[in-house]
Amino acid sequence: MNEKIIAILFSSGKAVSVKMLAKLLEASASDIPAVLDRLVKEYNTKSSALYVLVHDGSVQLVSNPAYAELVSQVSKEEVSGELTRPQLETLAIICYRAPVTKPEIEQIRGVNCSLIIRNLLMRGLIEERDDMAKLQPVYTASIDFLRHLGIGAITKLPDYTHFHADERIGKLLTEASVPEV
Amino acid sequence: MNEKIIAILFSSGKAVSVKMLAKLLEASASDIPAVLDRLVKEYNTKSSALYVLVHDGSVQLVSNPAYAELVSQVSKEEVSGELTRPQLETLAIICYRAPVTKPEIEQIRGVNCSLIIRNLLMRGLIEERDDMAKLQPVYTASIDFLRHLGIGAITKLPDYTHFHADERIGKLLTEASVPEV
Amino acid sequence: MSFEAKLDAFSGPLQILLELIENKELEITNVSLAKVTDDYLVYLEKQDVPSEELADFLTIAARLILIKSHALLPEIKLEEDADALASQLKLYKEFVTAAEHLERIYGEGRISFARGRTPAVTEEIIFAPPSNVSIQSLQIAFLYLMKRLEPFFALRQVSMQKVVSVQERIKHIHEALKARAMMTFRDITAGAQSKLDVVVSFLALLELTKQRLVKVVQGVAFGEIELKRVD
Repeated sequence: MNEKIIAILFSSGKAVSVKMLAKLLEASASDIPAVLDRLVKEYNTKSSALYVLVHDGSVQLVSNPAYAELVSQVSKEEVSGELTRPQLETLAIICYRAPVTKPEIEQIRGVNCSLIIRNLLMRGLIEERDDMAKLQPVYTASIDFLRHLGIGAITKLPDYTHFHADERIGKLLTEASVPEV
Repeated sequence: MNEKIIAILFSSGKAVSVKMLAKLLEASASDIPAVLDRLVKEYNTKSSALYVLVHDGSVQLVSNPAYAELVSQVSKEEVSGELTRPQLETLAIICYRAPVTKPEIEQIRGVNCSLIIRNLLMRGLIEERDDMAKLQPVYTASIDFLRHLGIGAITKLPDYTHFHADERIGKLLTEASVPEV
Repeated sequence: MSFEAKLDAFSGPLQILLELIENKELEITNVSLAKVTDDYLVYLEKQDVPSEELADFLTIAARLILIKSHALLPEIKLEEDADALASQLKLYKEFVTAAEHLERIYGEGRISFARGRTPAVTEEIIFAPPSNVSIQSLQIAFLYLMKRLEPFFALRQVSMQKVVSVQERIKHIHEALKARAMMTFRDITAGAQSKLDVVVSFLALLELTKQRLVKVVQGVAFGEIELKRVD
Protein backbone atom coordinates (compact mmCIF):
# COMPACT_ATOMS: atom_id res chain seq x y z
CA MET A 1 0.00 0.00 0.00
CA ASN A 2 2.76 2.47 0.97
CA GLU A 3 4.65 1.91 -2.24
CA LYS A 4 1.51 2.28 -4.31
CA ILE A 5 0.78 5.64 -2.67
CA ILE A 6 4.29 6.90 -3.33
CA ALA A 7 4.06 5.80 -6.98
CA ILE A 8 0.75 7.67 -7.36
CA LEU A 9 2.06 10.85 -5.70
CA PHE A 10 5.25 10.74 -7.77
CA SER A 11 3.53 10.44 -11.13
CA SER A 12 0.77 12.87 -10.33
CA GLY A 13 3.30 15.59 -9.51
CA LYS A 14 0.86 17.58 -7.45
CA ALA A 15 -1.19 17.25 -4.27
CA VAL A 16 -3.66 14.38 -4.36
CA SER A 17 -6.77 14.45 -2.18
CA VAL A 18 -7.39 11.71 0.40
CA LYS A 19 -10.67 11.00 -1.38
CA MET A 20 -8.92 10.49 -4.69
CA LEU A 21 -6.29 8.25 -3.07
CA ALA A 22 -9.02 6.10 -1.53
CA LYS A 23 -10.69 5.77 -4.90
CA LEU A 24 -7.48 4.81 -6.68
CA LEU A 25 -6.54 2.30 -4.00
CA GLU A 26 -10.09 0.97 -3.81
CA ALA A 27 -10.04 1.60 -0.08
CA SER A 28 -12.35 3.43 2.28
CA ALA A 29 -11.52 7.14 2.73
CA SER A 30 -11.72 6.69 6.47
CA ASP A 31 -8.82 4.22 6.41
CA ILE A 32 -6.44 6.51 4.53
CA PRO A 33 -5.40 8.88 7.38
CA ALA A 34 -4.01 6.00 9.43
CA VAL A 35 -2.15 4.68 6.40
CA LEU A 36 -0.71 8.14 5.74
CA ASP A 37 0.38 8.47 9.36
CA ARG A 38 2.45 5.35 9.07
CA LEU A 39 3.79 6.46 5.69
CA VAL A 40 4.89 9.83 7.07
CA LYS A 41 6.65 8.15 10.00
CA GLU A 42 8.47 5.81 7.68
CA TYR A 43 9.38 8.35 4.99
CA ASN A 44 10.07 11.66 6.66
CA THR A 45 13.40 10.96 8.29
CA LYS A 46 16.32 13.35 8.61
CA SER A 47 18.22 11.96 5.64
CA SER A 48 15.48 10.60 3.39
CA ALA A 49 15.39 12.02 -0.12
CA LEU A 50 11.64 12.53 -0.28
CA TYR A 51 9.03 13.80 2.16
CA VAL A 52 5.35 13.05 2.29
CA LEU A 53 3.42 16.23 3.05
CA VAL A 54 -0.09 15.85 4.43
CA HIS A 55 -2.06 19.06 4.53
CA ASP A 56 -5.70 19.96 4.49
CA GLY A 57 -7.01 16.66 3.19
CA SER A 58 -4.34 16.38 0.50
CA VAL A 59 -1.06 14.57 0.18
CA GLN A 60 2.00 15.56 -1.83
CA LEU A 61 5.44 14.15 -2.43
CA VAL A 62 8.23 16.73 -2.15
CA SER A 63 11.99 16.64 -1.70
CA ASN A 64 13.42 16.72 1.81
CA PRO A 65 13.89 20.41 2.83
CA ALA A 66 17.36 19.45 4.03
CA TYR A 67 18.37 19.26 0.38
CA ALA A 68 16.80 22.60 -0.57
CA GLU A 69 20.09 24.14 -1.65
CA LEU A 70 21.01 21.17 -3.82
CA VAL A 71 17.55 21.17 -5.39
CA SER A 72 17.67 24.88 -6.25
CA GLN A 73 21.06 24.22 -7.82
CA VAL A 74 19.39 21.64 -10.11
CA SER A 75 16.85 24.11 -11.48
CA LYS A 76 19.52 26.80 -11.81
CA GLU A 77 21.67 24.46 -13.93
CA GLU A 78 18.72 23.76 -16.20
CA VAL A 79 18.23 27.38 -17.20
CA SER A 80 21.78 28.66 -17.20
CA GLY A 81 24.68 28.50 -19.58
CA GLU A 82 24.88 28.54 -23.34
CA LEU A 83 22.24 26.98 -25.55
CA THR A 84 23.07 23.59 -27.02
CA ARG A 85 22.88 23.22 -30.77
CA PRO A 86 19.43 21.51 -30.67
CA GLN A 87 18.16 24.30 -28.40
CA LEU A 88 19.50 26.98 -30.71
CA GLU A 89 17.91 25.31 -33.75
CA THR A 90 14.55 25.07 -32.03
CA LEU A 91 14.75 28.72 -31.01
CA ALA A 92 15.64 29.70 -34.60
CA ILE A 93 12.58 27.82 -35.92
CA ILE A 94 10.34 29.57 -33.41
CA CYS A 95 11.82 32.99 -34.30
CA TYR A 96 11.56 32.58 -38.07
CA ARG A 97 8.36 30.53 -38.36
CA ALA A 98 6.26 31.85 -35.46
CA PRO A 99 3.51 31.23 -34.55
CA VAL A 100 4.43 27.59 -34.82
CA THR A 101 3.18 24.41 -33.08
CA LYS A 102 5.26 21.64 -31.53
CA PRO A 103 4.47 19.13 -34.31
CA GLU A 104 5.52 21.75 -36.85
CA ILE A 105 8.81 22.37 -35.08
CA GLU A 106 9.38 18.63 -34.98
CA GLN A 107 8.70 18.26 -38.70
CA ILE A 108 11.41 20.79 -39.45
CA ARG A 109 13.97 19.44 -36.98
CA GLY A 110 13.03 15.80 -37.51
CA VAL A 111 13.44 15.18 -33.78
CA ASN A 112 11.14 15.24 -30.76
CA CYS A 113 11.38 18.67 -29.09
CA SER A 114 9.22 18.44 -25.93
CA LEU A 115 12.04 18.90 -23.43
CA ILE A 116 13.74 21.65 -25.41
CA ILE A 117 10.55 23.71 -25.76
CA ARG A 118 9.96 23.37 -22.05
CA ASN A 119 13.46 24.58 -21.29
CA LEU A 120 13.17 27.58 -23.63
CA LEU A 121 9.88 28.47 -21.90
CA MET A 122 11.52 28.25 -18.48
CA ARG A 123 14.30 30.55 -19.62
CA GLY A 124 11.76 33.10 -20.80
CA LEU A 125 13.07 33.04 -24.38
CA ILE A 126 9.78 31.96 -25.90
CA GLU A 127 6.09 32.25 -25.08
CA GLU A 128 3.23 29.83 -25.43
CA ARG A 129 -0.35 30.70 -26.27
CA ASP A 130 -3.38 28.78 -27.44
CA ASP A 131 -4.24 29.04 -31.09
CA MET A 132 -7.91 28.88 -31.95
CA ALA A 133 -7.37 27.76 -35.53
CA LYS A 134 -4.70 25.15 -34.87
CA LEU A 135 -6.41 23.95 -31.69
CA GLN A 136 -3.12 23.56 -29.90
CA PRO A 137 -0.46 25.76 -28.31
CA VAL A 138 1.70 27.86 -30.61
CA TYR A 139 5.10 29.33 -29.78
CA THR A 140 6.59 32.75 -30.46
CA ALA A 141 9.74 34.57 -29.35
CA SER A 142 9.23 36.53 -26.12
CA ILE A 143 9.37 40.33 -25.96
CA ASP A 144 12.24 40.04 -23.47
CA PHE A 145 14.16 37.95 -25.96
CA LEU A 146 13.56 40.39 -28.84
CA ARG A 147 14.84 43.17 -26.62
CA HIS A 148 17.87 41.07 -25.77
CA LEU A 149 18.57 40.58 -29.50
CA GLY A 150 18.33 44.32 -29.94
CA ILE A 151 15.61 44.26 -32.59
CA GLY A 152 12.26 45.99 -32.39
CA ALA A 153 10.34 43.34 -34.33
CA ILE A 154 10.91 39.73 -35.26
CA THR A 155 10.73 40.68 -38.96
CA LYS A 156 14.03 42.52 -38.55
CA LEU A 157 15.91 39.22 -38.32
CA PRO A 158 18.29 38.66 -41.26
CA ASP A 159 16.67 36.70 -44.13
CA TYR A 160 13.34 36.87 -42.30
CA THR A 161 11.10 37.08 -45.36
CA HIS A 162 13.01 34.36 -47.14
CA PHE A 163 12.99 31.88 -44.22
CA HIS A 164 9.50 32.72 -43.05
CA ALA A 165 7.95 32.00 -46.42
CA ASP A 166 10.18 29.15 -47.68
CA GLU A 167 7.94 27.05 -49.87
CA ARG A 168 9.45 23.64 -49.26
CA ILE A 169 9.23 24.09 -45.50
CA GLY A 170 5.67 25.29 -45.94
CA LYS A 171 4.85 22.08 -47.77
CA LEU A 172 6.49 20.00 -45.05
CA LEU A 173 4.37 21.76 -42.43
CA THR A 174 1.15 21.03 -44.24
CA GLU A 175 1.86 17.40 -43.51
CA ALA A 176 2.50 18.09 -39.82
CA SER A 177 -1.13 19.02 -39.42
CA VAL A 178 -2.06 15.41 -40.17
CA PRO A 179 -2.64 13.79 -36.79
CA GLU A 180 -0.09 11.16 -35.79
CA VAL A 181 -1.22 7.59 -36.17
CA MET B 1 25.02 10.13 -1.36
CA ASN B 2 22.14 7.86 -2.43
CA GLU B 3 19.53 10.14 -0.92
CA LYS B 4 21.12 13.21 -2.48
CA ILE B 5 20.97 11.57 -5.91
CA ILE B 6 17.32 10.68 -5.46
CA ALA B 7 16.54 14.26 -4.36
CA ILE B 8 18.29 15.59 -7.50
CA LEU B 9 16.53 13.14 -9.83
CA PHE B 10 13.18 13.82 -8.19
CA SER B 11 13.42 17.59 -8.50
CA SER B 12 14.68 17.48 -12.07
CA GLY B 13 11.89 15.12 -13.10
CA LYS B 14 13.67 14.13 -16.30
CA ALA B 15 16.84 12.32 -17.30
CA VAL B 16 19.98 13.82 -15.74
CA SER B 17 23.36 13.16 -17.32
CA VAL B 18 26.03 11.42 -15.28
CA LYS B 19 28.23 14.47 -15.93
CA MET B 20 25.64 16.82 -14.45
CA LEU B 21 25.16 14.51 -11.46
CA ALA B 22 28.89 14.55 -10.78
CA LYS B 23 28.90 18.35 -10.99
CA LEU B 24 25.97 18.73 -8.59
CA LEU B 25 27.44 16.22 -6.15
CA GLU B 26 30.91 17.70 -6.50
CA ALA B 27 32.19 14.23 -7.28
CA SER B 28 34.28 12.77 -10.06
CA ALA B 29 32.25 11.53 -13.05
CA SER B 30 34.22 8.29 -13.01
CA ASP B 31 32.91 7.48 -9.52
CA ILE B 32 29.26 7.87 -10.46
CA PRO B 33 28.64 4.57 -12.29
CA ALA B 34 29.59 2.49 -9.24
CA VAL B 35 27.37 4.64 -7.03
CA LEU B 36 24.50 4.21 -9.48
CA ASP B 37 25.01 0.45 -9.57
CA ARG B 38 24.48 0.30 -5.82
CA LEU B 39 21.52 2.66 -6.02
CA VAL B 40 19.83 0.54 -8.69
CA LYS B 41 20.31 -2.62 -6.61
CA GLU B 42 18.79 -0.92 -3.61
CA TYR B 43 15.89 0.77 -5.41
CA ASN B 44 14.71 -1.41 -8.27
CA THR B 45 12.97 -4.17 -6.35
CA LYS B 46 9.77 -5.92 -7.25
CA SER B 47 7.54 -3.84 -5.01
CA SER B 48 9.44 -0.55 -4.69
CA ALA B 49 7.51 2.61 -5.58
CA LEU B 50 10.22 4.11 -7.76
CA TYR B 51 12.82 2.82 -10.19
CA VAL B 52 16.18 4.28 -11.08
CA LEU B 53 16.59 4.03 -14.85
CA VAL B 54 20.17 4.16 -16.13
CA HIS B 55 20.65 4.46 -19.89
CA ASP B 56 23.32 5.77 -22.19
CA GLY B 57 25.04 8.10 -19.71
CA SER B 58 21.83 9.42 -18.16
CA VAL B 59 19.75 8.60 -15.09
CA GLN B 60 16.05 9.14 -14.45
CA LEU B 61 13.77 8.48 -11.51
CA VAL B 62 10.54 6.81 -12.69
CA SER B 63 7.66 4.81 -11.26
CA ASN B 64 7.91 1.04 -10.90
CA PRO B 65 6.34 -0.51 -14.03
CA ALA B 66 4.49 -2.96 -11.79
CA TYR B 67 2.14 -0.10 -10.85
CA ALA B 68 1.57 1.05 -14.45
CA GLU B 69 -2.15 0.48 -14.43
CA LEU B 70 -2.70 2.33 -11.17
CA VAL B 71 -0.36 5.19 -12.07
CA SER B 72 -1.73 5.66 -15.59
CA GLN B 73 -4.91 6.97 -13.95
CA VAL B 74 -3.12 10.00 -12.52
CA SER B 75 -0.32 10.58 -15.01
CA LYS B 76 -0.94 13.17 -17.70
CA GLU B 77 1.63 11.58 -19.89
CA GLU B 78 0.42 10.54 -23.31
CA VAL B 79 0.87 6.86 -23.94
CA SER B 80 2.61 6.49 -27.24
CA GLY B 81 0.62 4.80 -29.94
CA GLU B 82 0.88 1.64 -31.95
CA LEU B 83 4.07 0.57 -33.61
CA THR B 84 3.99 -0.90 -37.10
CA ARG B 85 6.01 -3.96 -37.98
CA PRO B 86 8.69 -2.03 -39.92
CA GLN B 87 8.98 0.36 -36.97
CA LEU B 88 9.34 -2.52 -34.52
CA GLU B 89 12.03 -4.10 -36.69
CA THR B 90 13.98 -0.88 -36.86
CA LEU B 91 13.59 -0.31 -33.12
CA ALA B 92 14.71 -3.87 -32.40
CA ILE B 93 17.89 -3.41 -34.42
CA ILE B 94 18.58 -0.11 -32.65
CA CYS B 95 17.78 -1.43 -29.15
CA TYR B 96 19.82 -4.61 -29.46
CA ARG B 97 22.76 -3.38 -31.55
CA ALA B 98 23.14 0.26 -30.41
CA PRO B 99 24.98 2.34 -31.25
CA VAL B 100 24.26 1.54 -34.91
CA THR B 101 24.52 3.60 -38.10
CA LYS B 102 21.85 3.97 -40.76
CA PRO B 103 23.72 1.81 -43.31
CA GLU B 104 23.95 -0.96 -40.69
CA ILE B 105 20.21 -0.83 -40.08
CA GLU B 106 19.52 -0.83 -43.82
CA GLN B 107 21.85 -3.77 -44.34
CA ILE B 108 19.76 -5.82 -41.95
CA ARG B 109 16.35 -4.66 -43.21
CA GLY B 110 17.28 -4.59 -46.89
CA VAL B 111 15.40 -1.37 -47.43
CA ASN B 112 16.04 2.36 -47.17
CA CYS B 113 15.26 3.41 -43.57
CA SER B 114 15.65 7.21 -43.70
CA LEU B 115 11.98 7.98 -43.24
CA ILE B 116 11.35 5.38 -40.57
CA ILE B 117 14.32 6.67 -38.58
CA ARG B 118 13.05 10.23 -38.95
CA ASN B 119 9.64 9.19 -37.71
CA LEU B 120 11.08 7.36 -34.67
CA LEU B 121 13.23 10.41 -33.88
CA MET B 122 10.18 12.69 -34.03
CA ARG B 123 8.27 10.40 -31.71
CA GLY B 124 11.19 10.55 -29.30
CA LEU B 125 11.67 6.77 -29.31
CA ILE B 126 15.25 6.89 -30.52
CA GLU B 127 18.11 9.36 -30.34
CA GLU B 128 20.74 10.40 -32.82
CA ARG B 129 24.27 11.51 -32.07
CA ASP B 130 27.44 11.94 -34.04
CA ASP B 131 29.98 9.20 -33.69
CA MET B 132 33.58 10.30 -33.90
CA ALA B 133 34.93 6.89 -34.91
CA LYS B 134 32.30 6.01 -37.47
CA LEU B 135 32.18 9.59 -38.80
CA GLN B 136 28.41 9.47 -39.17
CA PRO B 137 25.34 9.59 -36.93
CA VAL B 138 24.62 6.61 -34.70
CA TYR B 139 21.27 5.70 -33.17
CA THR B 140 20.33 4.48 -29.71
CA ALA B 141 17.03 3.86 -27.92
CA SER B 142 15.81 6.87 -25.93
CA ILE B 143 15.31 6.73 -22.19
CA ASP B 144 11.62 7.45 -22.90
CA PHE B 145 11.33 4.29 -24.96
CA LEU B 146 12.92 2.31 -22.12
CA ARG B 147 10.28 3.75 -19.81
CA HIS B 148 7.58 2.57 -22.16
CA LEU B 149 9.07 -0.89 -22.22
CA GLY B 150 9.19 -0.83 -18.42
CA ILE B 151 12.76 -2.06 -18.23
CA GLY B 152 15.38 -0.53 -15.94
CA ALA B 153 18.22 -0.90 -18.44
CA ILE B 154 18.59 -1.88 -22.11
CA THR B 155 20.45 -5.04 -21.05
CA LYS B 156 17.20 -6.27 -19.46
CA LEU B 157 15.70 -6.93 -22.91
CA PRO B 158 15.00 -10.62 -23.53
CA ASP B 159 17.99 -12.45 -25.06
CA TYR B 160 19.98 -9.23 -24.97
CA THR B 161 23.38 -10.91 -24.92
CA HIS B 162 22.45 -13.16 -27.81
CA PHE B 163 21.42 -10.35 -30.12
CA HIS B 164 23.93 -7.81 -28.91
CA ALA B 165 27.13 -9.80 -28.86
CA ASP B 166 26.41 -13.09 -30.59
CA GLU B 167 29.31 -14.12 -32.84
CA ARG B 168 27.06 -15.64 -35.45
CA ILE B 169 25.13 -12.39 -35.83
CA GLY B 170 28.40 -10.46 -36.02
CA LYS B 171 29.56 -12.85 -38.74
CA LEU B 172 26.27 -12.55 -40.62
CA LEU B 173 26.52 -8.77 -40.44
CA THR B 174 29.94 -8.95 -42.08
CA GLU B 175 28.76 -11.44 -44.68
CA ALA B 176 25.66 -9.48 -45.45
CA SER B 177 27.65 -6.48 -46.55
CA VAL B 178 26.74 -6.74 -50.17
CA PRO B 179 28.30 -4.85 -53.05
CA GLU B 180 26.04 -2.10 -54.35
CA VAL B 181 23.97 -3.10 -57.35
CA MET C 1 -2.18 9.43 -44.74
CA SER C 2 1.09 11.33 -44.53
CA PHE C 3 4.14 10.50 -46.60
CA GLU C 4 5.94 8.91 -43.63
CA ALA C 5 3.00 7.02 -42.20
CA LYS C 6 2.36 5.29 -45.50
CA LEU C 7 5.91 3.99 -45.70
CA ASP C 8 5.99 3.01 -42.07
CA ALA C 9 3.29 0.45 -42.55
CA PHE C 10 4.71 -1.22 -45.64
CA SER C 11 6.52 -4.56 -45.49
CA GLY C 12 10.11 -4.52 -46.71
CA PRO C 13 11.39 -6.81 -49.49
CA LEU C 14 13.12 -9.15 -47.05
CA GLN C 15 9.93 -9.56 -45.07
CA ILE C 16 8.15 -10.68 -48.23
CA LEU C 17 10.97 -13.03 -49.15
CA LEU C 18 11.04 -14.55 -45.68
CA GLU C 19 7.28 -15.08 -45.73
CA LEU C 20 7.46 -16.78 -49.13
CA ILE C 21 10.18 -19.16 -47.92
CA GLU C 22 8.45 -19.89 -44.62
CA ASN C 23 5.11 -20.52 -46.32
CA LYS C 24 6.80 -23.31 -48.25
CA GLU C 25 8.51 -24.53 -45.06
CA LEU C 26 11.93 -24.23 -46.63
CA GLU C 27 15.32 -23.57 -45.03
CA ILE C 28 17.03 -20.35 -46.01
CA THR C 29 19.39 -21.50 -48.78
CA ASN C 30 20.21 -20.53 -52.34
CA VAL C 31 18.07 -23.42 -53.56
CA SER C 32 15.05 -22.10 -51.65
CA LEU C 33 15.66 -18.59 -52.95
CA ALA C 34 15.68 -19.92 -56.49
CA LYS C 35 12.39 -21.69 -55.75
CA VAL C 36 10.58 -18.57 -54.55
CA THR C 37 11.91 -16.23 -57.23
CA ASP C 38 8.79 -16.52 -59.36
CA ASP C 39 6.51 -15.96 -56.38
CA TYR C 40 8.46 -12.84 -55.48
CA LEU C 41 8.12 -11.48 -59.00
CA VAL C 42 4.41 -12.23 -58.97
CA TYR C 43 4.15 -10.34 -55.68
CA LEU C 44 6.00 -7.37 -57.17
CA GLU C 45 3.67 -7.39 -60.11
CA LYS C 46 0.48 -7.57 -58.07
CA GLN C 47 1.32 -5.32 -55.14
CA ASP C 48 1.45 -1.61 -55.27
CA VAL C 49 4.96 -1.22 -53.90
CA PRO C 50 5.39 2.36 -52.68
CA SER C 51 7.54 4.12 -55.23
CA GLU C 52 9.97 5.13 -52.46
CA GLU C 53 10.78 1.48 -51.83
CA LEU C 54 10.63 0.24 -55.39
CA ALA C 55 14.40 0.43 -55.87
CA ASP C 56 15.00 -1.82 -52.86
CA PHE C 57 12.43 -4.33 -54.06
CA LEU C 58 13.94 -4.35 -57.53
CA THR C 59 17.44 -4.83 -56.16
CA ILE C 60 16.32 -7.98 -54.38
CA ALA C 61 14.51 -9.07 -57.55
CA ALA C 62 17.71 -8.68 -59.55
CA ARG C 63 19.66 -10.77 -57.03
CA LEU C 64 16.97 -13.46 -56.99
CA ILE C 65 16.94 -13.71 -60.76
CA LEU C 66 20.70 -14.12 -60.72
CA ILE C 67 20.50 -16.91 -58.12
CA LYS C 68 17.78 -18.64 -60.07
CA SER C 69 19.78 -18.43 -63.29
CA HIS C 70 22.67 -20.05 -61.50
CA ALA C 71 20.50 -22.84 -60.12
CA LEU C 72 19.20 -23.62 -63.60
CA LEU C 73 22.39 -23.01 -65.51
CA PRO C 74 25.35 -23.62 -63.21
CA GLU C 75 27.75 -22.26 -65.82
CA ILE C 76 26.43 -18.76 -65.06
CA LYS C 77 28.88 -17.36 -62.54
CA LEU C 78 27.58 -15.85 -59.33
CA GLU C 79 29.29 -12.83 -57.86
CA GLU C 80 32.09 -13.27 -55.32
CA ASP C 81 29.87 -14.02 -52.34
CA ALA C 82 27.35 -16.53 -53.61
CA ASP C 83 25.46 -16.82 -50.33
CA ALA C 84 25.16 -13.11 -49.55
CA LEU C 85 21.40 -12.91 -49.95
CA ALA C 86 20.83 -16.09 -47.91
CA SER C 87 23.08 -14.68 -45.17
CA GLN C 88 21.26 -11.37 -45.22
CA LEU C 89 17.92 -13.12 -44.94
CA LYS C 90 19.10 -15.24 -42.01
CA LEU C 91 20.29 -12.11 -40.26
CA TYR C 92 17.01 -10.38 -40.97
CA LYS C 93 15.16 -13.36 -39.51
CA GLU C 94 17.10 -12.98 -36.26
CA PHE C 95 15.84 -9.44 -35.93
CA VAL C 96 12.30 -10.42 -36.78
CA THR C 97 12.51 -12.50 -33.59
CA ALA C 98 14.01 -9.52 -31.73
CA ALA C 99 11.16 -7.33 -32.99
CA GLU C 100 8.66 -9.88 -31.68
CA HIS C 101 10.28 -9.68 -28.23
CA LEU C 102 10.00 -5.92 -28.36
CA GLU C 103 6.39 -6.01 -29.51
CA ARG C 104 5.47 -8.34 -26.64
CA ILE C 105 7.03 -6.17 -23.92
CA TYR C 106 5.71 -2.97 -25.46
CA GLY C 107 2.24 -4.46 -25.62
CA GLU C 108 2.24 -5.38 -21.94
CA GLY C 109 1.88 -1.72 -21.05
CA ARG C 110 4.22 -2.00 -18.10
CA ILE C 111 5.15 1.63 -18.34
CA SER C 112 7.45 3.45 -15.95
CA PHE C 113 5.96 6.91 -15.66
CA ALA C 114 8.05 10.03 -15.27
CA ARG C 115 7.39 12.43 -12.44
CA GLY C 116 4.26 14.45 -13.04
CA ARG C 117 4.77 18.11 -13.78
CA THR C 118 2.83 21.24 -13.38
CA PRO C 119 2.52 23.13 -16.68
CA ALA C 120 5.66 25.11 -17.42
CA VAL C 121 3.81 28.40 -17.78
CA THR C 122 2.73 28.45 -14.19
CA GLU C 123 6.28 27.94 -12.99
CA GLU C 124 8.44 30.83 -12.10
CA ILE C 125 10.08 32.09 -15.27
CA ILE C 126 13.39 33.80 -14.90
CA PHE C 127 14.58 35.54 -18.05
CA ALA C 128 17.98 33.94 -18.56
CA PRO C 129 19.40 34.91 -21.94
CA PRO C 130 22.19 32.59 -23.05
CA SER C 131 25.50 34.13 -24.05
CA ASN C 132 25.76 32.36 -27.40
CA VAL C 133 22.59 33.66 -29.00
CA SER C 134 22.59 36.58 -31.41
CA ILE C 135 20.70 37.44 -34.60
CA GLN C 136 23.64 35.97 -36.53
CA SER C 137 23.65 32.65 -34.66
CA LEU C 138 19.89 32.33 -35.21
CA GLN C 139 20.35 32.95 -38.93
CA ILE C 140 23.15 30.39 -39.14
CA ALA C 141 21.11 27.84 -37.17
CA PHE C 142 18.20 28.20 -39.59
CA LEU C 143 20.47 27.95 -42.64
CA TYR C 144 22.00 24.80 -41.19
CA LEU C 145 18.51 23.34 -40.70
CA MET C 146 17.56 24.03 -44.31
CA LYS C 147 20.77 22.39 -45.45
CA ARG C 148 20.03 19.35 -43.33
CA LEU C 149 16.57 19.07 -44.88
CA GLU C 150 18.08 19.04 -48.40
CA PRO C 151 18.52 15.22 -48.64
CA PHE C 152 15.01 14.78 -47.28
CA PHE C 153 13.52 17.02 -49.95
CA ALA C 154 15.73 15.30 -52.53
CA LEU C 155 14.52 11.87 -51.43
CA ARG C 156 10.94 12.81 -52.23
CA GLN C 157 12.08 14.11 -55.59
CA VAL C 158 13.91 10.88 -56.44
CA SER C 159 10.93 8.77 -55.37
CA MET C 160 8.75 10.71 -57.69
CA GLN C 161 11.20 10.20 -60.56
CA LYS C 162 11.19 6.47 -59.95
CA VAL C 163 7.45 6.14 -60.45
CA VAL C 164 7.74 8.22 -63.54
CA SER C 165 10.50 5.99 -64.82
CA VAL C 166 8.47 2.75 -64.76
CA GLN C 167 5.48 4.46 -66.30
CA GLU C 168 7.66 6.13 -68.90
CA ARG C 169 9.27 2.83 -69.72
CA ILE C 170 5.84 1.27 -70.24
CA LYS C 171 4.94 4.10 -72.57
CA HIS C 172 8.26 3.79 -74.34
CA ILE C 173 7.84 0.04 -74.98
CA HIS C 174 4.25 0.52 -76.03
CA GLU C 175 5.20 3.26 -78.49
CA ALA C 176 8.05 1.18 -79.88
CA LEU C 177 5.69 -1.74 -80.47
CA LYS C 178 3.30 0.50 -82.36
CA ALA C 179 6.06 1.13 -84.87
CA ARG C 180 6.97 -2.52 -85.33
CA ALA C 181 5.04 -5.62 -84.42
CA MET C 182 7.88 -7.42 -82.68
CA MET C 183 11.01 -6.66 -80.69
CA THR C 184 13.26 -8.36 -78.15
CA PHE C 185 13.91 -7.56 -74.50
CA ARG C 186 17.52 -6.97 -75.48
CA ASP C 187 16.40 -4.15 -77.80
CA ILE C 188 14.73 -2.40 -74.88
CA THR C 189 17.65 -2.76 -72.49
CA ALA C 190 20.35 -1.93 -75.03
CA GLY C 191 20.80 1.55 -73.59
CA ALA C 192 20.49 0.48 -69.93
CA GLN C 193 22.61 2.50 -67.53
CA SER C 194 22.52 0.03 -64.64
CA LYS C 195 21.10 -3.26 -63.45
CA LEU C 196 18.31 -1.30 -61.85
CA ASP C 197 17.50 0.12 -65.25
CA VAL C 198 17.15 -3.39 -66.67
CA VAL C 199 14.87 -4.41 -63.84
CA VAL C 200 12.73 -1.32 -64.39
CA SER C 201 12.29 -2.43 -68.01
CA PHE C 202 11.42 -5.91 -66.84
CA LEU C 203 8.81 -4.52 -64.50
CA ALA C 204 7.36 -2.37 -67.25
CA LEU C 205 7.16 -5.51 -69.37
CA LEU C 206 5.31 -7.38 -66.63
CA GLU C 207 2.86 -4.53 -66.37
CA LEU C 208 2.25 -4.49 -70.13
CA THR C 209 1.67 -8.25 -70.10
CA LYS C 210 -0.78 -7.86 -67.28
CA GLN C 211 -2.64 -5.23 -69.22
CA ARG C 212 -2.57 -7.62 -72.20
CA LEU C 213 -0.98 -5.04 -74.39
CA VAL C 214 1.92 -7.26 -75.31
CA LYS C 215 2.48 -10.95 -75.65
CA VAL C 216 5.75 -12.31 -74.41
CA VAL C 217 7.45 -15.43 -75.73
CA GLN C 218 10.60 -17.03 -74.46
CA GLY C 219 11.68 -20.01 -76.57
CA VAL C 220 14.12 -21.58 -74.13
CA ALA C 221 14.86 -20.83 -70.46
CA PHE C 222 17.08 -17.74 -70.36
CA GLY C 223 16.81 -17.41 -74.07
CA GLU C 224 15.89 -14.17 -75.75
CA ILE C 225 12.56 -12.73 -74.65
CA GLU C 226 10.42 -11.73 -77.60
CA LEU C 227 7.69 -9.10 -77.35
CA LYS C 228 4.77 -9.14 -79.71
CA ARG C 229 2.14 -6.51 -80.12
CA VAL C 230 -1.39 -7.63 -79.28
CA ASP C 231 -3.59 -6.37 -82.07
